Amino acid sequence: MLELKNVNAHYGAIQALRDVSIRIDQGEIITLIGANGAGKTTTLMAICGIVPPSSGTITFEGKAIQGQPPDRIVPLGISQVPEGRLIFPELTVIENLNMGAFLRDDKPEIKRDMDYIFDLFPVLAERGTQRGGTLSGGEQQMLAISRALMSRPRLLLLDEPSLGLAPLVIRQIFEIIVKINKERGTTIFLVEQNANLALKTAHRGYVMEVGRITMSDSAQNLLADEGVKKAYLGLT
Amino acid sequence: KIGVAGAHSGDLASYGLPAVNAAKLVAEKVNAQGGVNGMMVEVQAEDDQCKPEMATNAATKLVSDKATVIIGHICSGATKAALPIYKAANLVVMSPSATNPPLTKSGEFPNFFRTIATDDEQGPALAAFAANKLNLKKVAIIHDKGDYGKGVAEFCKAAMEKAGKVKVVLFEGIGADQVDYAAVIQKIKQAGAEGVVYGGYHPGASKLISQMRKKKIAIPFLTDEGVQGPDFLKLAGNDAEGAYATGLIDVSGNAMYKAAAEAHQKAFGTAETGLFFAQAYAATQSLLNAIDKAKSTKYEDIMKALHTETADTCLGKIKFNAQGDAQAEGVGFSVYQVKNGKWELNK
Amino acid sequence: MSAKTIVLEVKNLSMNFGGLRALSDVDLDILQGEIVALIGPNGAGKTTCFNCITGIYDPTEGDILLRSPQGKGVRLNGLKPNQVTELGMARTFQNIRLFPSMTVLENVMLGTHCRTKSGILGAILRDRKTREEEVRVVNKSYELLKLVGLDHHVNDLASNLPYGAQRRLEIARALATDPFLLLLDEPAAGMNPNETIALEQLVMRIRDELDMSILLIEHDMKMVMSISDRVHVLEYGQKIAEGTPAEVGANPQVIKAYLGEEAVDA
Amino acid sequence: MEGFKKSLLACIWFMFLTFPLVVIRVDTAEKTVQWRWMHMLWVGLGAFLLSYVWRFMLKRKAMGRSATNPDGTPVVPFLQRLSANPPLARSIMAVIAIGALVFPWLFSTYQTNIMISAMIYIVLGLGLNIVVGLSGQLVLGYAAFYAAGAYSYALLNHHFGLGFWTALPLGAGAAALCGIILGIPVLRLRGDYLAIVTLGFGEIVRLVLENWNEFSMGPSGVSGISRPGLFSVELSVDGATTYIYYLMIGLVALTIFVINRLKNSRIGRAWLALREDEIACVAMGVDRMKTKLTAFALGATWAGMAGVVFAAKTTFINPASFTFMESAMILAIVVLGGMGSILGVSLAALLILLLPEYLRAFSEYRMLLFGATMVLFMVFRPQGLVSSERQRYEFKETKESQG
Amino acid sequence: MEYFLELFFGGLTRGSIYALIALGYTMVYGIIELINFAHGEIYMIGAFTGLIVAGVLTAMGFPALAILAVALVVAVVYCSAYGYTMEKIAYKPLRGANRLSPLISAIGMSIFLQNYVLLAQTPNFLPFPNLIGEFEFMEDYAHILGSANLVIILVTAAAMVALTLFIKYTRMGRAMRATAQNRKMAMLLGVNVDAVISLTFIIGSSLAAIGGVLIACHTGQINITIGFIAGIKAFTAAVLGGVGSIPGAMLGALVLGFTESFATGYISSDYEDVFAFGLLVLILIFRPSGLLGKAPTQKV
Ligand SMILES: Nc1ncnc2c1ncn2[C@@H]1O[C@H](COP(=O)(O)OP(=O)(O)OP(=O)(O)O)[C@@H](O)[C@H]1O
Ligand SMILES: Nc1ncnc2c1ncn2[C@@H]1O[C@H](COP(=O)(O)OP(=O)(O)OP(=O)(O)O)[C@@H](O)[C@H]1O
Ligand SMILES: [Mg+2]
Ligand SMILES: [Mg+2]
Repeated sequence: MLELKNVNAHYGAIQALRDVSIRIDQGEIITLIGANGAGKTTTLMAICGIVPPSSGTITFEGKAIQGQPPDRIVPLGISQVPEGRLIFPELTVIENLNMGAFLRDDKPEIKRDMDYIFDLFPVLAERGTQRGGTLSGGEQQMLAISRALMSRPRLLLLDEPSLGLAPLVIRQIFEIIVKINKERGTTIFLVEQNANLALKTAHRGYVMEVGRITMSDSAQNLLADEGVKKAYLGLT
Repeated sequence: KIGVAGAHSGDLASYGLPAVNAAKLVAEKVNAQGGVNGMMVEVQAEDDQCKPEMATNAATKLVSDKATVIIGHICSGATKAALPIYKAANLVVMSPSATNPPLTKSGEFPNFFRTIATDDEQGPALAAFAANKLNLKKVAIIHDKGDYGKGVAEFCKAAMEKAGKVKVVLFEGIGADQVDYAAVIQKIKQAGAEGVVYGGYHPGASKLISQMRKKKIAIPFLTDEGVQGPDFLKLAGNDAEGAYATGLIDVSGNAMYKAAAEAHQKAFGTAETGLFFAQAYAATQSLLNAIDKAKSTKYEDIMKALHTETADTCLGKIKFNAQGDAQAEGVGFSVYQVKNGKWELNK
Repeated sequence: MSAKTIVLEVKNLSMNFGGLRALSDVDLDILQGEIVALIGPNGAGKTTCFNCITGIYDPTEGDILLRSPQGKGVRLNGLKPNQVTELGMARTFQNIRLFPSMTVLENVMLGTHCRTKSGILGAILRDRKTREEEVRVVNKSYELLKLVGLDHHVNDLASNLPYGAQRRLEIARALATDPFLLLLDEPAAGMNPNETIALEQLVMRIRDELDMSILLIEHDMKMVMSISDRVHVLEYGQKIAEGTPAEVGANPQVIKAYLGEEAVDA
Repeated sequence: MEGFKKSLLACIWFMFLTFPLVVIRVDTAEKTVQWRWMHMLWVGLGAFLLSYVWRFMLKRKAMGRSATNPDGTPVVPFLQRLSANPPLARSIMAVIAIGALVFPWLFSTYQTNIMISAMIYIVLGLGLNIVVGLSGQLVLGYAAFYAAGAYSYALLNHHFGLGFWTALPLGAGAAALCGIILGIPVLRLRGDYLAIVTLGFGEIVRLVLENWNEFSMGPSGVSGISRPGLFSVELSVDGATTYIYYLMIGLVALTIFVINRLKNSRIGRAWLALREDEIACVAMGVDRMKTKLTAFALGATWAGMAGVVFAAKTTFINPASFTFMESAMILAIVVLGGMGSILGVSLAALLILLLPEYLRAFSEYRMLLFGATMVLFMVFRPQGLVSSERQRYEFKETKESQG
Repeated sequence: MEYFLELFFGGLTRGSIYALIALGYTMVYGIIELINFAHGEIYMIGAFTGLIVAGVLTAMGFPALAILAVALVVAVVYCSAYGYTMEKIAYKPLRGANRLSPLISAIGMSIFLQNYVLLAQTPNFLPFPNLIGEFEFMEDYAHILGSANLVIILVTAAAMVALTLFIKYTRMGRAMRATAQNRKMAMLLGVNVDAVISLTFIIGSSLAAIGGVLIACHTGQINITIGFIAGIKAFTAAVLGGVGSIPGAMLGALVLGFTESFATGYISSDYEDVFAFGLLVLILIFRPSGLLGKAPTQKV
């Protein structure tokens, strides 16, 4: 479904991605783990066209999308929950959600998705008219995920969704990720620090170090891998 | 070598450029006749945009470049800033347009001369006209808050108060760049003024008179020489009809002026000579005349010649009084009125 | 460290935002040398509680009392954040707030601002007192950077640090204000389990070596359970439990509201 | 080929864009219309060629970001390298200093005069740099402080015959007072709200000076201000100019010295931190009010001193010298120079002041070129001439080896 | 009472004039946080374009109303084009740069445009024909309110309502608000941010064009410097009302207009601008985000 081949990306003089190749198949949950500053966020931004790759190809459903502006890529069915949530602070929760459905026209369906989301995250229904900027950290993360779901993506990119969330909510969110994947068949690309949980949820995983993919395997194998254990799982 | 300083760029360029043209024309003419005392006349123009700090730069530049005499500056403020530099360098300066009275009257700058009448003659002229010709009892005096306009307005007010025939019921400044004068016009009406005296330049004057006429206020409108010109007629259109203004004495009948205008037509393709052209022309003529008579380019000699000799210029025969103000039939003010879209001398 | 004094005492703290009651009647106390954790679901009011204590928000009701180990007590209500800091309390932020285009060392040096005095004249003349003070500040800052393990980055811009390092820099900056009470808002967020363990050790060292009391907001239960002496639990702005980590972890209300059923092993 | 198409497009677009203004000229009173088709041709040609240059420059800018030397290290711009290389910098500085000292003897009074103006702008730029560049408060009414200084001297001199040297500290003080008066109420404001309030303040000061005749002599200004005397010796214009020139060199040196020291001091760090993140800064124990006010007062002080010198130099001042455009130009100096960088601001002041002066050759086109230069400069070098560098703590290395 | 009414309508006219320009200011500010100092220049170009159209059509003998219509359309087209081009040249390359860089670029652009018109046309004041004839039903009230004023007031009100509706209820309007708050996220949601910003400049410039033509009809003269002072006043109005807020710009402009009018009427016009700016300072001290501006929500 999505394939990155030898992608390189730069921030000015800094090279953030080096020959990154990743393949994601329809219906999979793929996770990308790696230390701080490894280039995970950059990978997601390169897919969405915010940080255009300096070389390499990215294909989505057989179409080359590298070098295209985000407003061409996103409508293909890609949606991202960005790092730092990027809630619209002055818009209310409902308006934020509506922005998620920016590219859609089907009012009744949007309404249904909205209800679906309020079902998933009842807090958001409660805070419907509160301005996004005043939500607590966890509430904002839920809003960000919900906003991404509002566009009914076929590929959902999640950048550290567990960041700053209560344990209960983290589990909820991972349950929801699996649920969306199962119920809607949404393909999911998950970037996480919480490698343990991520690998338990995902089908396959990639490990990234300083801009390079250093490992790729099934999630179980990675979980069992000594190197991974030592570097990312904190088990000694 | 003649230095010509004034506003040659920016929004006031139309005041300064005619002086450059005038100086060039005179120079050409004189050079064609063999120059002054055998020397060819050269014109060097320096821009000051009417800004004091630019004026000092222009002045030091002219001094450094060894100009013999200076025509300029155009604006009074710029002139004030530049004069000390010329004085220190012993240069004779003659302005065709700086009308601020203290420039000559303070006696501070013996090296300064001008071929134009001063503001303090204009205000009283307006006051007298309002009292004696128009028989107004109450007037509103409005000015544009500028150096020139406010000066005229204040002299007019002083003259009215001194004569006691006219009461000044309103004395206010309005921004010339303001979009709308409704409030001040209501105030004029409220004050019961029978006439309005405006001190300032043509853009403000035309806006004010147009908006007054639109509000159906038909009282007489008197204004100054900064307004009296074709631009006011253009800008105010029909609303200008009937407005009075003091203006420089008309010299278009003067033979020398006619010749100058012809030369202008030849050189620049239009007979519209522009503001202060005649004054600048005459200034150049009198300076060259003085040099010619003094047979020297030394400061003291030129000074002496200016004070003693009489020059024949396009403003008539010019002599300078002790303060440096020109005395000539063509220097002074008369009152004009707009009739059928033209300024006509009001006799 | 016997006969522990209470360094911070919060009584009946309430905070309203318009109609929203983010905190209601919260009581909180910290003893000298303790690590106390403040946990609770998202939006429970933990950060708001920090903001009230540190003077960024002015609480609607309640009293906040700060008592230095020397025993001087001050009521904090209505004080400005810089005054609170001067009294000996420092904090970090949930969303990292460094001075991005200043260097790492300068970030820490800024922390010493309220403990130094040199003024404009001193800065211009650079008299001996100013110079000595400057050297002291630089040395102290460097020591703190060594403590948090950033001594190789002194001249880097703060914005160029990796995320985890930025969090540690925030801690160093807070320490530079010479506090006796340190408030940490989710210091482990965005860190992987390995880094979190290192952070736990750092916090313990700070407590032990610098003789400090610490109030900690954290969602990483492993960390909370392993380092805190006591835990307070907030939900919907109200305190629902308080006790040792073990007690709180077993409290059914806390499990329901916050931890979830299989919490402890996660 | 691609480039050609783009340029052609640009050419057509600009011909369309400029069509009414450049081609047609009307006279509504005379009801005449004048068509100037030739102009269109020139515009088209110009746009065609310039669009090549434009794209080339943009490409260079994009390349410049990732420019690396063959050995992989990033290319360091010359000016930055200069500041990283003290011996070289010192020798260049020495050359500049000597050049500056002998300048009045080599060039005419006119040139010296211009250099004085340029140096006044250096001082103004550096002063505003304290407020804008270091403490991050956008001030658009800086000319008001400048005016405060200039008028202090002018009026004190006019009414009480006070001399230059007495007036210098008084003018600086008056300006600083203005800074504090403005500073107190606007402390609560941030960013652009602050900018507009300071703009308003600047206009108020100018308008009051313009209208309050009894106090400031209104629009006609104050004339006959004495030049500074040297030990009560009356100097000729040339002499006074040279004297003021050296005085300005001293003032510039003082300014640079002081700001350099402040920049890396406790106060300077507090300013920077305040600029970066106010909340964090306050939470770290910095008193916002005091810190901001010192920045305002200090910035204003320098404007005041520059104002006094300005009044002494021109011997005539009127409110027209202190308009918003003046404030905008000083701000432009700060930004063009690279905020916070002393070297950059000084260079930019020279550029802004000397450019129009030496563009005189282009007469009527010079302000057009000046505006265009400002835009292009920002587009291709948004960080300014010299991007400000942070102090590196060199003695760290020795510490590390010790410990 | 009559005097009060007269001053009131004077203030209303002035306020509407400021509002028409302030709307464009506030929109651009709202979206890219740029004080677009060149906005006043666009307004000036609008007036000049209007004058040129009027000149050409008058020479061809068209009736006034037709001329006004054509002049408005052409001015809108050209000002939009200028606004669009200006953004592409002077601001777009600066996205992501220091916030002050575009500000300086804007000041440069303002100087450039002013001198461009000076060279292409003239530095002199030019008369602007009054294209809005006197309405007959207004005849009796002409001393209070001219028909040009009435048109300006109505157009301004209409523009404000239309803009508010546009921003609130259309997709493009939502995209604008989103872009204003977080450009990156807007991109991630599929908003074509470049197009949104261009559109903002186009709308703002169109309003300035309309303002330029209508206000020139009222004042009867134009010159290259009219943009500058109008721009400063309009920006003051926008900030007074809360920059970025559309009703705020309108309210701020009216407050400013009334202040100036009443200050002139009851005190003195010598200090009218001092009153205007003084009011600005006062209001901002007590309401730091302007009359209708929202305090930025800052969660720590
Ligand atoms: N806007 C930027 N400008 C310059 N460098 C950047 C920028 N954003 C990221 N980088 C650098 O690119 C590298 C990769 O960063 P990235 O954010 O992709 O890492 P990450 O894996 O997502 O880390 P984290 O776990 O902290 O989110 C880092 O070295 C970072 O410093
Ligand atoms: N400035 C504010 N204005 C309005 N509401 C606010 C403000 N700050 C916080 N709130 C509200 O107060 C409640 C508590 O927020 P707070 O940030 O304290 O939660 P928290 O416990 O820190 O959550 P998290 O763990 O997710 O960070 C939330 O519902 C939030 O929406
Ligand atoms: Mg990341
Ligand atoms: Mg929180």
